[in-house]
Amino acid sequence: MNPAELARDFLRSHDPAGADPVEFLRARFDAGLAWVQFPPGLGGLGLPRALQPAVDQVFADAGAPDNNPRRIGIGLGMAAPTILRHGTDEQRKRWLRPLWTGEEVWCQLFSEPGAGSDLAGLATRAVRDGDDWVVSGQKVWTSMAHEARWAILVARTDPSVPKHQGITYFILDMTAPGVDVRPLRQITGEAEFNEVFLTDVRIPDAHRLGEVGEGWLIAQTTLMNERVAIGGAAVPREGGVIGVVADLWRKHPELRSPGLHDALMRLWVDAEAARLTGVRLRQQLAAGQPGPEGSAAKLLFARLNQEISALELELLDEEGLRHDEWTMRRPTVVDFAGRTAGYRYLRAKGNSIEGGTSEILRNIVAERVLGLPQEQRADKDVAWKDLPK
Amino acid sequence: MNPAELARDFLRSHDPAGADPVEFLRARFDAGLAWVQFPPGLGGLGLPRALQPAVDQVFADAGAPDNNPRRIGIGLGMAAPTILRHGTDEQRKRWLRPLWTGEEVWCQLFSEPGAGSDLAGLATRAVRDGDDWVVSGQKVWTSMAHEARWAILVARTDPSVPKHQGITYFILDMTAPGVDVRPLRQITGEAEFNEVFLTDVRIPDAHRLGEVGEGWLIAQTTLMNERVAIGGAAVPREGGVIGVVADLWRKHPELRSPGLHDALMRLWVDAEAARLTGVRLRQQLAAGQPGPEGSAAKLLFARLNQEISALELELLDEEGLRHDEWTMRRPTVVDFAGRTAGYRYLRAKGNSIEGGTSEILRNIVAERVLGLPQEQRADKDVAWKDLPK
Amino acid sequence: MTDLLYSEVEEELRASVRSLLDDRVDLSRLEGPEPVDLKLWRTLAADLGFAGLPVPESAGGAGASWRETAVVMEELGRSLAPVPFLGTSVLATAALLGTEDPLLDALAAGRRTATLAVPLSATDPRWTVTAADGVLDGTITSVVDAGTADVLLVPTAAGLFAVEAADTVRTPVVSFDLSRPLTDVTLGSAPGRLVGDAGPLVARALTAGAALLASEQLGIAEWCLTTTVEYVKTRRQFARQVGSYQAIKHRLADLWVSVTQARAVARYAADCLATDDPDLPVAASLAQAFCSPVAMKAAEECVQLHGGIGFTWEHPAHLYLKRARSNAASFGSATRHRALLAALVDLPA
Amino acid sequence: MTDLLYSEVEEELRASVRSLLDDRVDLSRLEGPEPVDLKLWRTLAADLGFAGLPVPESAGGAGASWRETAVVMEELGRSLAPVPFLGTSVLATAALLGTEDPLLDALAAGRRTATLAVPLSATDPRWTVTAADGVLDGTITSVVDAGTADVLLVPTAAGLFAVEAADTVRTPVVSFDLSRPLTDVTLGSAPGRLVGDAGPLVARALTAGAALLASEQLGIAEWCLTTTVEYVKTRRQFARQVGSYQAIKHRLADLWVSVTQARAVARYAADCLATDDPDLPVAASLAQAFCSPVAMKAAEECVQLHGGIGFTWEHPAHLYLKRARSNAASFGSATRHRALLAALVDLPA
Repeated sequence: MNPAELARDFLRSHDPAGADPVEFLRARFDAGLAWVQFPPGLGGLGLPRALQPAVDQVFADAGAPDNNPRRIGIGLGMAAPTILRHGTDEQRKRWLRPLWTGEEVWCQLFSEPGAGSDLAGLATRAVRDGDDWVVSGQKVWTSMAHEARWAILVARTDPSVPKHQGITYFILDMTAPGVDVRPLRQITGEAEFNEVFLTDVRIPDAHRLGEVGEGWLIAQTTLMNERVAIGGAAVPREGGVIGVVADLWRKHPELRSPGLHDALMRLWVDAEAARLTGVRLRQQLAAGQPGPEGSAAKLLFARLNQEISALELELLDEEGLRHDEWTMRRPTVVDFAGRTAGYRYLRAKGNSIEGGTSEILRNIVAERVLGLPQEQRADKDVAWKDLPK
Repeated sequence: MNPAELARDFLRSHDPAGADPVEFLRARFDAGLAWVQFPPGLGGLGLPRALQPAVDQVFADAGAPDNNPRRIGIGLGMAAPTILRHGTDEQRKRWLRPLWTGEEVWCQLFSEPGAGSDLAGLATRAVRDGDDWVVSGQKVWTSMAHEARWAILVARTDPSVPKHQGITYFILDMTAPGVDVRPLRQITGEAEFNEVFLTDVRIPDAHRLGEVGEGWLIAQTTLMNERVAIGGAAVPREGGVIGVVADLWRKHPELRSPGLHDALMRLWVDAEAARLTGVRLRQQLAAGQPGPEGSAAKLLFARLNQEISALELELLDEEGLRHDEWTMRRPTVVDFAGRTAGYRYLRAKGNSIEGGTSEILRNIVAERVLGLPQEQRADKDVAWKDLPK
Repeated sequence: MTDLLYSEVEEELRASVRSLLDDRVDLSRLEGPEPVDLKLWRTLAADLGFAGLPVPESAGGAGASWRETAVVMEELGRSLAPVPFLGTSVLATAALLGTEDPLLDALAAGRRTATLAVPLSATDPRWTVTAADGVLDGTITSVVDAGTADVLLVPTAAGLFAVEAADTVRTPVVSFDLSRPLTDVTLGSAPGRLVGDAGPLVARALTAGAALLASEQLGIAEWCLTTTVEYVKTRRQFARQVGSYQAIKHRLADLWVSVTQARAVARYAADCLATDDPDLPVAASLAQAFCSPVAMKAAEECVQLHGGIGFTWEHPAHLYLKRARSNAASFGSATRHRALLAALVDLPA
Repeated sequence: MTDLLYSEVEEELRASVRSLLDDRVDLSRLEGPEPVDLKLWRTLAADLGFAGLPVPESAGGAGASWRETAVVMEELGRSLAPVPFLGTSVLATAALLGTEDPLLDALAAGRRTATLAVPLSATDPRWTVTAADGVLDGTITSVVDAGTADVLLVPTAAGLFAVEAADTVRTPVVSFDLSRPLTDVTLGSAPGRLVGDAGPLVARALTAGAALLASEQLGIAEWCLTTTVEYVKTRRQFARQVGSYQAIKHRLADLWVSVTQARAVARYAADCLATDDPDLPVAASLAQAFCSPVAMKAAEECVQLHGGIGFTWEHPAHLYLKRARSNAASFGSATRHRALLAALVDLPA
């Protein structure tokens, strides 16, 4: 039986109307209809990833409760594939179900003030103490930290070896003593992100993911999934910001001009080309793991979001000189196509920074896809503690 | 008396009508009205460069013979300022007058197959033998070599020191035995450039410019003047290729479309901005020597020529699918705005390669103007002979 | 040929303005109750005498020219100083210059301030206010510097009127550019004093605005470029200065080339305005069409190349981005000015 | 959803075409007396049976689809093989498919060749030839593959006629793209055989041409990218591989991203053509609007990053540049296709 039929079967025994949403989602997870490409017992059926959209459609058509995927995007897109690939059976069992149902929100503690593009230069220290690790340091650019129950965290466990080798990957309980989350206000006026200060926070060794010193390798799984998640979402034609501008154009003939028309059509063409590229990428990935090709999708997504939202603001003429508000807010859901044109324009500036800057992604494409020589580096064979800071 | 008045004076005693052009030009040179910024006795009056255009205008208005500046551009733009700055009195006396009058055409023997952007990596050897130097090697990308009487040449005189230190600057007699000029056909089908093979060519030491080992430094004078010459010519509004496209647009309403119109106006704006930039640059340079700022003009010139000629071809629609001829020709005058649209499009591709690639010019701007760190290099402190080839 | 360089006098003027602004501009006030710094304005306008640079000494001004005004605009762009220079010293002054209106003297001396009551996005004179017997009714949206102005110059079909701002209802707007507050102005039978024929006076003011805003965009672009170059020289990633990476170097080199062009174009517009050159309409539209994209590009590169910190509210880059973007919609977008240019240089669509 | 990948059959087809072309294409013939390689064409068309890929086996074809034809176009772009595939296997075949015209069988078997007698730049059916009682008069300029064609399909208001090429006057044109000869065709009372209504048949052929030329542009872009990447890995300047400079790396990365997009777009157009998808007009215009700029960019980067050698006639880069540029004007420029798209997706000017 194909999984869409299984979903219809499931709905016959689980009436979505009036069901407790969490109970319903737990049951769906246990039926293997959460993410069919995951193994049985962990929300899936071990089937190709390509079969999932049909399942989601069945549930959506039935008006079933969903897990608010935007709110738990970091858990779904980054933590889950990493835990699946590198976690123990116990860790998978513990974390994947409440992650998927949305009962537990996740955040990501990777970037630091001194380690942005150069993530492997991170300075947050984790020192072994009995069955625990004691962690201290500062993380930035952390979305959802103020809502999160758990974090994926990379920290330095051995400063005496070259920087890529001394990093270990942990799962951090965000409610643990010593975790201090402070809002970090962005260009949009909102504090979507946070700074997270860690002061002698204790993490049980059982919450370590993978081996000590393997953190950099494991982080690659997270990052490649992040880039596909950011750039590769399945959208229909005119999905995303291009649809917003196209609608504005259709509804407001008074804003049109010939020069803007060609600019609009250029972006429409680019957006549709990027969309088809995403479709093709997902067809390629249907069976396998994301590789460096996901970087292309994220590069395109950032550039298009920026150019399209700039055109939208120009199109709005006088209205583009005004804004709704600059109050500092704490959003819990990020919607690149939401709110006002001014917000979209500003928020899009982050798309080429978050999840790997466009510069780093171009390096990745050049080196890993095209096989061009790596940048000359002075930091590869030196102990991290001896690097100039 | 200002030099324009001197020119009018000169014309009263030298009737341009019916005069022997060479005699007329020699007399003009001797009157200091060739290039007023040059010293008296060398064709000038030691006056600001900014006064020259008015002088040229007086002669043009009188229908006086000119020196066909396009044909002798390399002499005027590159050899002359270098000889003036680095030559002995005797050298200046010998070469500047026939250079300016056009009696002697000059070419430039700098680039080599293995030393393009990396000019200082050149391999042409010059070995001292009595009062002569014996030179062997291969030069490329040499325009006008088949017409030239003299060449400016850089050659390696000491392979045992780092590459920038072992180069010496010479004046080469193109009629000397061992000079073999072979046409090098370009993308346009023409052989505007040449390969020049030098086999045991003897150059008298008296034809060395500057000290032994100073060649790289002296070549900078040539190159900076070359870039100003390429990018910085004084043109009226719609001078150059933008004027060609604008005229085409005006004369052929049937070729117009709204999308092309905005593209045309963008390029018109860019071209006019570049033109004003050139005007401002010349106002800055009126007294001094060209610096790295000339690189900006050349960068702009290359990009604009390429974009504008591409637009012209697109505008021509079906006509742009056809060409006039691909016969190999040997032009003696290069006119970036001449011949057909297809020729202009193809010839413009060379503008970002000749006289320093756009990549090298960006490096120069970044390092010398903005003060950003130099590229990491493995070739600075190593003897040239020990470098990997 | 037009002089596109800065004279010694202009360089001295720049030095004194920059030294004042370096000392006194405090961008933290932008979210406070009084974003506009009227104390700084008094120093600049009255004490240093920069309110009426192009106004003849006979009319109470400094007897300089729009070229010097353009230099002040560059410095205001560079500092984002929240002062009403654009409204009073550019728009209102340009509208009144040559009218012999008594208000000009008060503006030039910095005793009073005014602005032109049109939407900041306007490219040509349009009327949304009616006048009957010197009594004005109607609304004008998105007026620059109206919040602190003493007098509003209100265009109507019956002429340009001077209206005491206190006689109008002024509603602050949340502007996209925090450092340049906008105001919606409603006139409910406010009394006005006729200044002259609105069409030519407003057109002149808008042309002056367009021509000089290019200098402000130049100042913004220069700040962004300089700040970014300094940052990439100090910031290290992978044990190397970020500014040592060639892709970054080439982008900054390209940006420097663009800024170099913007300087020539902005100078040309200022000079044409100062000399009332017949090429002024071309120069002003060229300036708007060219300098706005450069300023936006510079601000965008500034945010991007500062990485995470450039995306935060705590770094000033975002204020420059917002100013550059709003300027790009002020007195007409680049696209609109390209269309205007097409008509001026006989390249019809 | 449309399948945008290459099937195993398609990859096998590609391998056999590439192996043939790697062996046999000799671009030095382009300046010789017979630029078109009819011997190579016979191998490709008749021996390997690739002349009539989308033609049903019942009509003498291979019974494959336009998807496979698109793969051949990619390889022809990659090699610039001088064979009349575009004229006979795309344009003429698309015009005749479904007409049950007997010529189709001969074309599909590679026994004869034909082309559509329209200017290569055409985007919609227009008539410059008149027909009266089956006798045709008039001139058509810039016809692709007409120099070697046996039959010309000539559109007139009275219908599409098959005309023996030998009955016409064919004047070779110096084409900008040396590897794709064009011909001016004059019909002086040449006899024609009516094939069908010209409007829909020509429109179908031009749509097929536009949809499939995108695959040729993709092949060109891939060759240019691959060749350039290889070159910058071996060429050294300043004692470093040119490909180790970050500015070069980033440009090639951006180009790779564009080529990746072009592949998805070209595949989409080929699939829509193969399945007669209602989205075909959008897919074809999108393909032309997107893939041509990518191919031109790739060829331009190929010339530039090869430096001096890339600017010479002895390196093949210039041929790819000329083909990419001419393709960009074939069946409508990117600008024109953006305008067509605007109407198709309800975004009026």
